[in-house]
Amino acid sequence: ADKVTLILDWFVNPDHGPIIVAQEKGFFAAQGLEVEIIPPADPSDPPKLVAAGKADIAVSYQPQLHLQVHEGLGLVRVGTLVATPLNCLLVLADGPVKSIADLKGGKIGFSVAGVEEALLGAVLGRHGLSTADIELVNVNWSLSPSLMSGQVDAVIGAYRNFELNQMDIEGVAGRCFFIEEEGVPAYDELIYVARAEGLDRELMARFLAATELATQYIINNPEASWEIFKGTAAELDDELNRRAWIDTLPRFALRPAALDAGRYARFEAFLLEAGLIEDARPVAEIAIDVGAP
Amino acid sequence: MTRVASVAVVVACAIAFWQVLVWATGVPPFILPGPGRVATALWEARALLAQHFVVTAAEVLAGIALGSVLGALTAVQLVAAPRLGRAVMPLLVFTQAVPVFALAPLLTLWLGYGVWSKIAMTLLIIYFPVASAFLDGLGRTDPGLLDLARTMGAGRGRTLLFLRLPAALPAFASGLRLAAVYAPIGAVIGEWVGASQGLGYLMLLANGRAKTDLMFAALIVLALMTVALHAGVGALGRRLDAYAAGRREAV
Amino acid sequence: MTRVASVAVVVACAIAFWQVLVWATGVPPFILPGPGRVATALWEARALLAQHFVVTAAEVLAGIALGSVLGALTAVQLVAAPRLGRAVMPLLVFTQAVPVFALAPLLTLWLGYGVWSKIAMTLLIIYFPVASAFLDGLGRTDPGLLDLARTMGAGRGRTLLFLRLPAALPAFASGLRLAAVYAPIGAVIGEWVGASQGLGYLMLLANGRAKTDLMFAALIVLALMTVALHAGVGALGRRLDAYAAGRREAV
Amino acid sequence: MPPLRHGDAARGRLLGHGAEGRGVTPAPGIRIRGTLDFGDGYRIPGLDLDVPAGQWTCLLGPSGVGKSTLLRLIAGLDAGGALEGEIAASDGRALAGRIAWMGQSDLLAPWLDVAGNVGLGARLRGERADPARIEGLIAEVGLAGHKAKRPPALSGGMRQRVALARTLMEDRPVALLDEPFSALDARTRAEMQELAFRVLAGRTVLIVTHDPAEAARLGHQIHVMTEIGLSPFPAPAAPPIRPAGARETLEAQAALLAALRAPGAVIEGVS
Amino acid sequence: MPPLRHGDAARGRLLGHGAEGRGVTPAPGIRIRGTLDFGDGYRIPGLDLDVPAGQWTCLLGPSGVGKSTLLRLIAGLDAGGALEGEIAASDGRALAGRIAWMGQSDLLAPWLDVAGNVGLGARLRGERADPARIEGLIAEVGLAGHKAKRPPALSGGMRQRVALARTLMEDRPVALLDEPFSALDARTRAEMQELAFRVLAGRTVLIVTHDPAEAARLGHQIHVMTEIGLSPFPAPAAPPIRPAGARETLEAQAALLAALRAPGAVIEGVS
Ligand SMILES: Nc1ncnc2c1ncn2[C@@H]1O[C@H](COP(=O)(O)OP(=O)(O)OP(=O)(O)O)[C@@H](O)[C@H]1O
Ligand SMILES: Nc1ncnc2c1ncn2[C@@H]1O[C@H](COP(=O)(O)OP(=O)(O)OP(=O)(O)O)[C@@H](O)[C@H]1O
Ligand SMILES: [Mg+2]
Ligand SMILES: [Mg+2]
Repeated sequence: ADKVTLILDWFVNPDHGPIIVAQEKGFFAAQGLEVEIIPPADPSDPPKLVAAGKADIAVSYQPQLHLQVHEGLGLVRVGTLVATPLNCLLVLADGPVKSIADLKGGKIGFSVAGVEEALLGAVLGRHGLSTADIELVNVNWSLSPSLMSGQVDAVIGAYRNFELNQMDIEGVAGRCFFIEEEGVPAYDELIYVARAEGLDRELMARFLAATELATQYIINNPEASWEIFKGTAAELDDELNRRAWIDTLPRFALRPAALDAGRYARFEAFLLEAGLIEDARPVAEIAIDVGAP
Repeated sequence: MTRVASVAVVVACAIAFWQVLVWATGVPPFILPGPGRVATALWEARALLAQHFVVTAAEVLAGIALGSVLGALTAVQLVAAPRLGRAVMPLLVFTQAVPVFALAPLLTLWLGYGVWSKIAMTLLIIYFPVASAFLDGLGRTDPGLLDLARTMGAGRGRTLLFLRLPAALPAFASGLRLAAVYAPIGAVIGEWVGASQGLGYLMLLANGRAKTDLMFAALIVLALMTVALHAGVGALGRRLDAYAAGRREAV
Repeated sequence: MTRVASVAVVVACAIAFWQVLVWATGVPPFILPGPGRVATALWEARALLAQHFVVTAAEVLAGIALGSVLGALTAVQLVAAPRLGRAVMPLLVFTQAVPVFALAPLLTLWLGYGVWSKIAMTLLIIYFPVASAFLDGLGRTDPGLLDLARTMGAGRGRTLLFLRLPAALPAFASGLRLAAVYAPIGAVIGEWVGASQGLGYLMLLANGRAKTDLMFAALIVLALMTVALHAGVGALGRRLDAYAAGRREAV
Repeated sequence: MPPLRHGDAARGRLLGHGAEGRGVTPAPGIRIRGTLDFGDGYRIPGLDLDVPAGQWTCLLGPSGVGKSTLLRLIAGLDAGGALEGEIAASDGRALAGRIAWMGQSDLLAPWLDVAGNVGLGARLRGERADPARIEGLIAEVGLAGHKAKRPPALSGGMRQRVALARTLMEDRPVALLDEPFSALDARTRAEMQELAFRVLAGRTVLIVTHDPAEAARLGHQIHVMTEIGLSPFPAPAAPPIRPAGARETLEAQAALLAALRAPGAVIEGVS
Repeated sequence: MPPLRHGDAARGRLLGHGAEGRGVTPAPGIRIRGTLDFGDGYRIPGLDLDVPAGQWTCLLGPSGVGKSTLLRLIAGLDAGGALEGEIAASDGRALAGRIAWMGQSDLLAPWLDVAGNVGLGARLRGERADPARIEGLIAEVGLAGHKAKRPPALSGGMRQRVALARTLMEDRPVALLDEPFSALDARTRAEMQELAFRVLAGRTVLIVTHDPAEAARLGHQIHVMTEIGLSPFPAPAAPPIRPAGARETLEAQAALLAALRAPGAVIEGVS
C-alpha cells in the first residue's frame, strides 16, 4: 500500500467526516492507500508542512490557499472537502445587532488571521460601512465565548455548523449572517491541498475516490456513519458533535475531485480588489482537477 | 500532620472562593464552570483523563530530565569560559524570546508529530530558568574559597567542579523548582503544536467544543501533576540546600 | 570594548549559522526565512514594526513593574507567615499550571481587550519566577545573623525587613532576570488572547497571511527588546549583588 | 585626608552609660545545672556553674570542649548540644530578652556599614538608637575613621571590634562574650577589655577566653571546662579590672597557664 | 562510642614529611620593598622586609595596620591595599605556586567533611592526596574522632585546626600563616605550634600573630608593623622552637609585650 500523510486543519471534528469514515470503512485501504491522519492545533501550520514536504495532503481553506500561493508556498488544491462557505458573521440572536449596519463603531472578533479583513470589507461595504468603521480584535482562543460574554459585538470566522450549535447548547441563541449572501463570492471552505511540484495525480485520484465513496456512505447512512465517527475516539461522542454532524452532512462535496475553475478565478479577483494580493494568478496555479487528462 | 491539615484548609478555602466567585460574578459556565460541574466531569471522564495523563506525564519527565541536564551543562560551560559566556548570554536570551508558535512548524518539520516534539518543547521551556539560576549561583561562590583555590594552584575546571558547583547547588535547586512548574506547561504547548493524545490535546479539544467542564477537569489533573512535581523537586532541593550548607552527612 | 566586540562576533556567528542552517537543511522560506529576507522585511516594515513595538513595550514595562512588586510582596508575605506560606505554596504552583488559553476568556471578560489584559498576562507570567526566587533567597539568610537577631529581641517582621530582605536581594535579582526574559512573551501571549495592536498581534496576522518574513521581523524586534531588558535588569542585579555583599557604598 | 587610624582615635571620652546611668534592671545571676549532651556519645555530666550577679566570670578550656555550646544554650539558641537540666536566672524570671550575646564569629551584616551594624539591635527592635552613643562607641573601639566602611573592607580585628561595639550597645543586664578579643593585638586588646569592663559595670558577664592573662585580669571568677566537667580556678584577690602588669595578676596568669597546659592539675578538683 | 576528643587523639606519631623527606624545592627568601597604599589616603611608605629563607618570621602589629593585606599581596591575591614596589623571591623565580596561604578566617567548604577539607588542595590540583598523610595530619591536629564532621558541626578552634591541617598538607616551600592559632586554648596552641614548626621545618614561614609569647617562641625574626612602617624586634638568641617556659623566651615575650603596649618604644628604630 502507498503511504499517505494527511494533516487535518485542526483536531478531528465532524467536518472531517468523509476522511474518518473512509479510514474506518477501509475505503482508503481498498484504494491501496495507508493513510496516517495527524491533527494539529494551529490551522496555519498544515499547508506549510505540506509545502515543505513533511506531509502529502493538508486540509486547508480556499481563501488561505490564494494567499499562500502568492507567498510562494507551491501548493495546489487537489480536491474539495466542504464545498460551501461555513464561515459566517455571528451575532447574538437577541442582541442589539439586528442588521449588519448596526455594527458601526462595534468590535468584531476573529480567530484565524488572514482574509477576515477582506471578507468583512465586502460584507460591510454592502451596508455602507467599511473596516474603518469597526474595530477588529483577534480573539484567538475564544470565538464564541467572547461573543456570548459580550466582549465583542460579532465574530467572523465562526462556523455555522458549530458555533451556532455550541451557543444553543449553552443557552445563548446566535444568528448567522451568511457571508456568501452578503457579497462575498462563494468558495470552498475546506479543501485538500498538496505540493504542486512532483504531484502524483494518480495517487490523489485514488485518495479522492475513497473520500467520495465515504461521502456517499455518509449521505446514505447518516446514523450509521455517526456511530462510526464517534466510535473512533471517546472524546468525540458528545451532543455538539452529534448536532454538528447533522448540519454538516449536506455541505460535504459530493464530487471531491471536481473543480469549479470559475469559483477560484472569482475569488482571486475578489482578493485582488481587496488589495490582499498584487496580481491575479491563473487558476491552474491554484487549483487543479487531478482527473483531467 | 498539621502541614497536611493546613494544606487541606487552604485547598478548601480555594474551592469555596472559586464557588463564591462563580456565584457572585455570575460568570457563565462556558467561561468558568463551578467546582461541582468540574468534579462531575473529573469523575465521569476519569478513564479518558488517566489515559491522556500518562502520555503527558511521560513527556514532562523526559523533558525535565533533559532540560535540567542541558541547562546545568550550559551554565557550567558559560562559567568555564566566561568571556564566551558573556558574549553568548544575549544570544541565549534572544532564543528564549522566540514564541513557541514561530518554532512549532520547525519543530514538527524536524521532529515530527511524535513524542519528541513535545519533549523538545518542554526542554526549551525549562532550559533557560535552570541555566539562568544555576549560572547566578555559580557566580556567587564565597570569594575567600576562590582565593584559597588560587593559592593552591587549582585549575579553572577543578575550581568549578569542586568549589563553585557544590556551592551553587541551592541555586540549581531554585532553577529546578521553576522547571518543575513550567515543564507541564511546556508539554501542553508541545501538544498544541500537533498531537492526538495528552492532556494538552484534550484541553484544546474540549475548549474548541465548549466542553469547558472537561477542559477544566483536564486542567486540574495537569495542575495536580505540577504540584506533585514541585513538591518532589522541592524535597530534592532541600537535600541539595542541606548538602551545600554542610547540614547533612549525605545527599 | 572587547565585550562589545565579542558580542558582535557571537551575533555574527549566529547569523552565519542561521544562514548556513537555511542553506544546508533546505528549509523553505515560509517555515524559516533566511537572514537576508528577514532583514529586508525589517527595513520595509520599519514603520509598522515601530508602531506595534511601542504598544508591546509599554505593556511589558507595566507588567514587569507590577509583576515584580507583587511577586516580591508575595514572597515576603509567605516568609512573614511561614505556616500559611507552606500551605499556600501548592496553591500558587497550582495556579501557575493553568495554561493561558483557559484563562483567556476570563481575562477578557474581566479586563476587556484593552491594554489591561496584556499587562495582567505579563504579570501572571513573571509573578511566579520572581516570587519563587525571592522566596528561596529569603529562606537562605545566614543562620548566625538570625541567631543574633533572636538574642536581640527582634520581631519577625523587622528581622525580615532588616536582615532577610537585604540578604535575599541577589536572589531577587535572579528572579528579575528571569522576569525580564519572560515579560515580553507574556505580553505577546496577552496579545494573542485578544488584541488589535502590538507585536504579538502583528506576528499572528503575518503568520495567518503566510508572510513568514514579516513574522520573523516582528520576532526579532521582540527578541531585541528582551535582550535589552535583560541587560538592563542585569545591571540592576549586579548593583543589588554588590550591595548585599557590601562591595559598594550605595545602591 | 587620611582616616583616623589606631592610636589617633578619640578614645578618652567617657560615655555616660555606666550600669547605674541607664534604666537597666538589676543584673541577675545565672545558675546552670545538668548534663551537656552532644548527641554523638560525648556528654559532660554533672555540669554545675553559678555565674554570680554583677560579676565577670571567665570560662577557659580546650578547643571543642563545649564552651560556645554552653553560651548558646544560655542565650536560648540552637546549639551543637543540649542541656538536660536547667538554666535559670537567680531572680526567678526568664532570661530571654535580658542577654546580650557576642558570638565567636563576628556575624556582621555585609550590607551595613560600621555604624549600621553597631546600631542593628535597636533597629531590629524598632527602637531609635541614640546616634551619639553609636558614634561614641565606634570611637571608643577605635573605628571613628571607618564608620562608613562595610565589613568586607575591614580587617579581622576591626570586624571583631564592630561586633564588640554592637554588643555593648545592647543595654542588657547579662552579657555572654565568646572569645571577644581573640583577634586583637595586645594593646587594643587591653583597651577593649577596659572599655568592656567599664561599659558592662554592674552586669553579669560570662566570657569565654583562651587567654589566661585575660582571665587573670578580668575574672571575679575563673572556671576551667574540660571533657569531664567544670572546675573553679582561684582568681586573684584584687578586684578586677586588674592592672595587666601587676604581680598578683601575672602570678595567677602563670598558674592558670600551667594548669591549662597540664590538664590533670585542673581536673583534680572535679572528678 | 564516644568519639576521640582533645587529649586522647593519637598525637605523638611523627609524620614522614620533614622538609628534606619530600621533593620540595629549596625554600626561597622573600624580599618586600615599596609603599603599601590602601587607596583611602592611608599609606605605609618605605616598607622594607626581608623574610629569610628557611626561617620563621613573625609579624605583629595593631589591628587594621595592614598585616593581612601584606600576606595576601605576597600570596598574589587581591587585597585591601596595593604595593607600589616589588615582592620577589631570593632565587629570582616567581613566587606563584610555591606558597601555602592560611587566611585569617578558616575558609572551609561547608559541604566537605574534615578529611575532604584537609585534602582539598590536592583535589583542586588533580593530584592524588595521600590518604594516610591526611589521616595523620587530622590526628595530629587532634581531630581524629571528627574526621567525618562537616564544618558547621565543629567548634571555632576545631575549624581553625582543620584550616591548619589543610595548609600543612600543601607541601610548599613558603608558608604564610595569618593568625593561625588565634582560636586555640593554650595547650592546643602550644601543640599546634610544635606541629607546624616540625612540618614546616626548612620552609620559609611568615606568620602574623597577636601573641608576643608565640612570636618569642617561634620567631627567627620578629617584626612589628605600625602605621609608619616595619621595625625589627630582637628575637631570643636560642633557636626556635623555644620552650614556652624558658627564661629567655619569657623575657623576650615581656619586652615585646611592653613594646607593643607602648608603640613609641618600637617605632624609634624606624622614623
Ligand atoms: N577588601 C578591602 N577593601 C578595602 N579596604 C580594606 C580591605 N581589606 C582591608 N582593608 C583595609 O585595609 C587596612 C588593613 O587591613 P588588614 O586586614 O590588612 O589589617 P590587619 O593588620 O590584618 O588587621 P587585623 O590584625 O585586625 O587582622 C584596614 O584599614 C582595612 O580597613
Ligand atoms: N552545630 C553543631 N552540630 C553538631 N555538633 C556541634 C555543633 N556545634 C558544635 N558541635 C560540637 O560540639 C562540641 C563543642 O563545640 P563548641 O563550639 O561548644 O566548642 P568550644 O568549647 O567553643 O571550642 P572552641 O574553643 O574551639 O571554640 C564540638 O565537639 C563540636 O564538634
Ligand atoms: Mg567556641
Ligand atoms: Mg588581619
